Amino acid sequence: MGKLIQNGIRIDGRKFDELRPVKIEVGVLKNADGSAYIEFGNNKIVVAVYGPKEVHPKHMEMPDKATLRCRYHMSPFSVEERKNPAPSRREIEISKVTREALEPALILEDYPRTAIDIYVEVLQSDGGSRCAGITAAAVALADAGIGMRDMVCACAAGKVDDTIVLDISDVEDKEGQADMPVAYLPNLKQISLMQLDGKLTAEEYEECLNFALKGCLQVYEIQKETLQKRYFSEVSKSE
Amino acid sequence: MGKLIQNGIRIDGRKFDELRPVKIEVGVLKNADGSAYIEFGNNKIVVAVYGPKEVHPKHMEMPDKATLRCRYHMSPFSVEERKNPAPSRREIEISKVTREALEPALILEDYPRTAIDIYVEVLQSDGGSRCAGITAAAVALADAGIGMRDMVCACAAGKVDDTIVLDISDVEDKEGQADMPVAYLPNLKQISLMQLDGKLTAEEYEECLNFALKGCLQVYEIQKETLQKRYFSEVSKSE
Amino acid sequence: MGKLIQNGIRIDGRKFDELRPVKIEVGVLKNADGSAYIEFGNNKIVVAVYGPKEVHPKHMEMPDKATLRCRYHMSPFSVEERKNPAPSRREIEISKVTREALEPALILEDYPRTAIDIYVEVLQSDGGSRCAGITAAAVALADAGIGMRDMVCACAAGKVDDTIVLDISDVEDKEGQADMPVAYLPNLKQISLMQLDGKLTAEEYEECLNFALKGCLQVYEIQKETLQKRYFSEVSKSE
Amino acid sequence: MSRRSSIVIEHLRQEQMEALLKVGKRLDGRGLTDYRELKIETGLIKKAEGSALVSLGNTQVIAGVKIEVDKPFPDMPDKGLLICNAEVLPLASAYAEPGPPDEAAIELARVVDRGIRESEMIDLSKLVIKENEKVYAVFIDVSILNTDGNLFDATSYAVVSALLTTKIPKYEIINNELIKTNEFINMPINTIPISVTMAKINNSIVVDPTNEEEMCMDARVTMTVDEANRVCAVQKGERGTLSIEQIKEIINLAIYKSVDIREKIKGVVYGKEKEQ
Amino acid sequence: MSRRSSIVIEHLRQEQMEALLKVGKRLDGRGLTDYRELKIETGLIKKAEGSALVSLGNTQVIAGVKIEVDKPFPDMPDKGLLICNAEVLPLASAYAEPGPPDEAAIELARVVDRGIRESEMIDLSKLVIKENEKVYAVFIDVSILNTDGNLFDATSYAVVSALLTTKIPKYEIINNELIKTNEFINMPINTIPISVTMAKINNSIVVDPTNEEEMCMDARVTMTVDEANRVCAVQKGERGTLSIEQIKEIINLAIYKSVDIREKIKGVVYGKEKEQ
Amino acid sequence: MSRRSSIVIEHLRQEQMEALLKVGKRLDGRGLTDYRELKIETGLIKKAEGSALVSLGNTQVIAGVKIEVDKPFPDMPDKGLLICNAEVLPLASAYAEPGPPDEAAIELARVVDRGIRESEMIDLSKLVIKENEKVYAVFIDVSILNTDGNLFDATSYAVVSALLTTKIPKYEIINNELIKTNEFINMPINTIPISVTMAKINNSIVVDPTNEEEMCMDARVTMTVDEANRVCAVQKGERGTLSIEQIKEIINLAIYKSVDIREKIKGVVYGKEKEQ
Repeated sequence: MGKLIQNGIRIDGRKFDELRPVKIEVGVLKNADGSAYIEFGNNKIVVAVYGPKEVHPKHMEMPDKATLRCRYHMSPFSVEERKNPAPSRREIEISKVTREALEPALILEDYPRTAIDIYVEVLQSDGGSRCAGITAAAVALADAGIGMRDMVCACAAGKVDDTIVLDISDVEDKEGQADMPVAYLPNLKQISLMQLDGKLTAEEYEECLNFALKGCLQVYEIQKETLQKRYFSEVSKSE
Repeated sequence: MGKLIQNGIRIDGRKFDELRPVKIEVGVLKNADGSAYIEFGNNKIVVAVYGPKEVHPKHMEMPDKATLRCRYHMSPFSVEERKNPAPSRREIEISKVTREALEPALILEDYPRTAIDIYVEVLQSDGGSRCAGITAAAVALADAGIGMRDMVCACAAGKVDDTIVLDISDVEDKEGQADMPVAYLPNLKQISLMQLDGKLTAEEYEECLNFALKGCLQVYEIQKETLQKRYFSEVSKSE
Repeated sequence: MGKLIQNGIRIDGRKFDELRPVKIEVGVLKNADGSAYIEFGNNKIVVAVYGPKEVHPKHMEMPDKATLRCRYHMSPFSVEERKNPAPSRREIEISKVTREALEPALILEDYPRTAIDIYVEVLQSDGGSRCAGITAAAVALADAGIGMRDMVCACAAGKVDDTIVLDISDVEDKEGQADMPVAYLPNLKQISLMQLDGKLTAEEYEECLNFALKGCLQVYEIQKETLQKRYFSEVSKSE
Repeated sequence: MSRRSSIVIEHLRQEQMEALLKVGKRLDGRGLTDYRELKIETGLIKKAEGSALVSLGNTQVIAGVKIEVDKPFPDMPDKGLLICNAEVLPLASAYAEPGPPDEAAIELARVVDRGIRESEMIDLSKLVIKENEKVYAVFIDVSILNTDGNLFDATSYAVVSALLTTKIPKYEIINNELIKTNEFINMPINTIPISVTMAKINNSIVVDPTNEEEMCMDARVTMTVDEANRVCAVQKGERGTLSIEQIKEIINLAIYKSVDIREKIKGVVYGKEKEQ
Repeated sequence: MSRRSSIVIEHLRQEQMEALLKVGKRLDGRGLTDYRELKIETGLIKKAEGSALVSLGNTQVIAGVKIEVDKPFPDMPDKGLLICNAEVLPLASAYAEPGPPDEAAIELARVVDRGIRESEMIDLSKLVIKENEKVYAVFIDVSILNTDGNLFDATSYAVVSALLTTKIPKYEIINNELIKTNEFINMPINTIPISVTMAKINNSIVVDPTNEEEMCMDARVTMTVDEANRVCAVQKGERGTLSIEQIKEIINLAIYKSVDIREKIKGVVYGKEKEQ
Repeated sequence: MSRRSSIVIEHLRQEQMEALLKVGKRLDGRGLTDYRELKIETGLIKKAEGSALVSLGNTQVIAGVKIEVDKPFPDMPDKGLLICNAEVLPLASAYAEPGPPDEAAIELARVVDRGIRESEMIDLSKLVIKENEKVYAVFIDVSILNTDGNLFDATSYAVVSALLTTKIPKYEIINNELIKTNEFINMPINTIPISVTMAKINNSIVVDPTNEEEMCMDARVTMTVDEANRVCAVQKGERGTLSIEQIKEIINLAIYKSVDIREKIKGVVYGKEKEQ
């Protein structure tokens, strides 16, 4: 196995605390109430938000707030081996943690008896697709005009060749020692997603978490820039 | 590969513009509101019509006309290789075009808030089973007393050994160059089904369509005879 | 093939008319309205009863009595070869006959517009699991306080090495000549389950049925003891 | 043609049925132990290796047999495979729905399968091409075309008739390769099992119940009887119960009725074969 | 941003549409036989062996091609495999639902597949690694991202563009073992089939209908035309009908429009390839 | 016995719970970091190669291990297979429904699986019969029998206990044929991972939440700790959030609690083994 880190540089040329290139676009889909497209390393993900809207089936309606639903899905061509289009157990779990990562930021009480649907479609998958999806979904929710308490930004950190590094890529995930995806509400300073695959001591855990939160804040800056460009600098062009 | 046409005669002994033997029976199923059985070459198909009846599920109900539903299905033993009884993609597509081929002939506005169900069951399959099914279904709809603007008759034409021929059989479909199933409203002179598999120039296309329409008219004569025999010559025997 | 009977003794040491050891416990599950656990030979089965309760979906509600539902299910590890957890055709059939075996003993008219659900989970399977499941379910129904006309006790008999024997085990089922599961309402003297796999003359059939009914009555004694111990001798300990 | 009736009329019919049963008669004029007319046509489906269309009164079913080559089950390396399915097609009644077989259709298929299997009608040990590797798989599919009661017997007779007339395309293994020859072998038959279905309505036992009768029956018993008059498969269904005396009555009735029906099927199947 | 309109406004739009069509105009300013702007971007998905993102007005679809190695069908031992699927993703419109493809999505995939297959666009006989044993399987999956009418053409152009830019990883069989080499082969192309979809609205024929137009159309015809101007696949859809004269008109229109669109696709695909 | 309570009573309980938590107490009398009584019985299911019935308070689950022989994954030719499933049986609570596992049951199975896999509890490289061809496949199925909160830990302890007591029937390949010997091998164990689940309720952190507590919790964190006190798998669930300080608290709590529970499991499992 080739080492993943040599002379302080990672296999894709990054430093330990360096994010892969991140690019977000807003309002990419005409029909959706809100939408975003993100490139996060080699991840290419499109997110649509529909709602607030009527709830079907009716029994999912809640009298005091909106029902939040989320579907994380990978296109069959998004991965090395063609993926069956039916939702896998992995996709069902990620749909759940994505919804739970976003929900604390949303003022669902403002939309009783309605549904808000988030669709995350992974067109090309790389390491960290759930964090990239959450990041894009938060922007799409803002684009849809859903009331939010805070933004949600997400980024993973991990352990590779006995070193804590930021923003684990595909190779680093498969060959590395630990992967910790984190989602963060940057103003409320609250963590809404945290998972771990791999072994960390208590000290490494804290270090890894700190790395991830620094990554989240960098992602947050990009989210803000994107929305600013869309809603303020381009105000004259909008319809 | 043996040629499909020799000395102006097709492999099953037919002339270019000759239909396979067609036989239709009406009222073959006791429980159905209307039914028909057709033998069209080696196709053996039974069709039942239920309705107008209550709509389940309720949300499919339409306030201004009947909901028309159609299921084309092949019995597992109807083909060379045993077919899984679950509906295939091919069966789902044929169900759709069958419904669309029949709908323009039906006065659905006379039956608001009801459903009319057409079940086409292929007991033995040969080339042209969708046309045979549509032909039998139109007779079953008449037998059920559903109001109709016109009969619907169906027949395919195609290209075999560079020759346009009527009513493509199984072998001619597999080994031939083109297959064009057509359904026709003979009095309104309107085409309600048209598909094509295979290559035709614009001129060949028109010739092929003309062949198919001539076939449709022959089928129409058999439909009329069948209904006439059932409803007029046998009037004394009926209950 | 080794003989299943030698010197009047069966392969597991039993006499012709001898039951395997049977042990029943009541009230083993906290959440259920009634529950029972049975060991019947190597069968280990747990049964829960929920109800009378609201009916979902609503259209299954009956105005004059309770809707009785039953699910017989085997855990994946309950058999030699791991079983897929999705219900098999065999499990669906046994669910049906179990429900039909229990229903005549229940006063369902006392609970109109409600549902009573019986869940039979086979943790370890041996010959005669449907009879063991019915026996435990009847005890769980009593534990749930559902009004009953009679107890239901169940036991199989069969033919092995040309001999009629009681309570067929796994090996005797596979290598034997006939298996006849029977459920019995002991006070009403009515048979509510009867199936047969294997060949019997009319005389053998009657003999086999008589054996099975004797086994049912032995099972009934164990059911009574179990309920008595639970509801009368332990009255001081109950909450 | 449509047949619609109000609940009031249904209740009147039911009272009439019960009154008639008390004097040993039935709504359609049959005696308690009379079958409706049984019609069998075999060989209708040329693409199947065997087929039969059966009418029992207004109940109409069609069975088709397809033969494939498959691996044997690991615990039965010297036996061919038998797979039996039944579907109540949505065209069969106003109450049938499209979709996968429900509880009732699964029970139907399994009870018919049990009759064939437990009677050892087919000698599965003769359906082996190479032990442990290649055997014939007999797929029997039944499509119910019109329901008017007693699907168990109609389906069973269709399956038995289709199997009796099945010709198996012969395969051989030559140089480790599976070759389809031009020859056919007859289905290896040990016995002809006959299904007899009886319904208990208000303590009367009738055979071959119609749909109307099934709506009122308390219990149903299907017994399959082989040529040696042995009962090989039994299924009691529905929520009613039976006394020991009723079961004794039923056994004898099943054995008695099976003889005539077997002769009828043999007549059609072997009579027809001679014609060809 | 959300687009919501009341039924009243929809009816007004419909009346306006019909009035415009009578004078040869359309709501969005196009002539009856004008396509909306077609944008194609290929190679977006590096993990796929071929891919294309296509916009036709506001309709947006992405196609990806994955190559696997599989057994050929027994009756086609010397042909590679082609499998085409389409899914209208729930993000594509407020009316799309998650779940397996419905009737409309199945028709869409099958009609696009038919155009590729019947035109013989791909020379499947060149996709054989070892006859009877190993062939390339070409999986084409299409995800519909935004719907605004004419999914048939948008999907077809995406599939054609993805296939034209697909590089197949070359496999070889050496000593009975399948080896993936580092080489790539181009997809073997015979012709470029072009799908042309026409809608009949109140007896006018328009090409490339928008969603608004599809809501009002009586019938839809999709014709796929190859480079020799032959029609290779046709699908008439919806409950309306066509006269013989209309069909003649449609054939000529399809052939005529296909030429320009083919040039456009070639420009993008081959232009891009030179850049690389 | 039936347990039914009105919403009013539920709200009163909830208020009482929150009041108690503020003073470091819980409804059932436990301290915030106390587990309920843990009972483990192994070897109950003789037909499984390993099994364990676990009660954690009123939560009751049973795990069974079945060993099969299978092909390895192409990218892991030198590793055995591990497949973990969990089903909340409909008998487990009034709210469980029959049917395929829902979102919650899938998360449960995946989180338990992750703890086993990421801790490298089982040395999968020792589960190889012949590299690239035949490996042992370890199927772990968990049936939830009664739910009263903290399914994650109860399921994990059942799985770990079942694996620790599993005996693998030894297979060998002799002359290219797979032979089942009469010998058994122990499951190759590297470490005993312990799952510790903590709930945040109104800013208090409690371990091993009951069903009542789970109804009120804001967030749930499950941490799996190996024998070297390393965290190997984490899952945060539910819609609440955690501060950095709370996470630090949780890590130490998980490591601390894992030690005792591991000893308890070892006692039962190895104690029992010596008895045999």
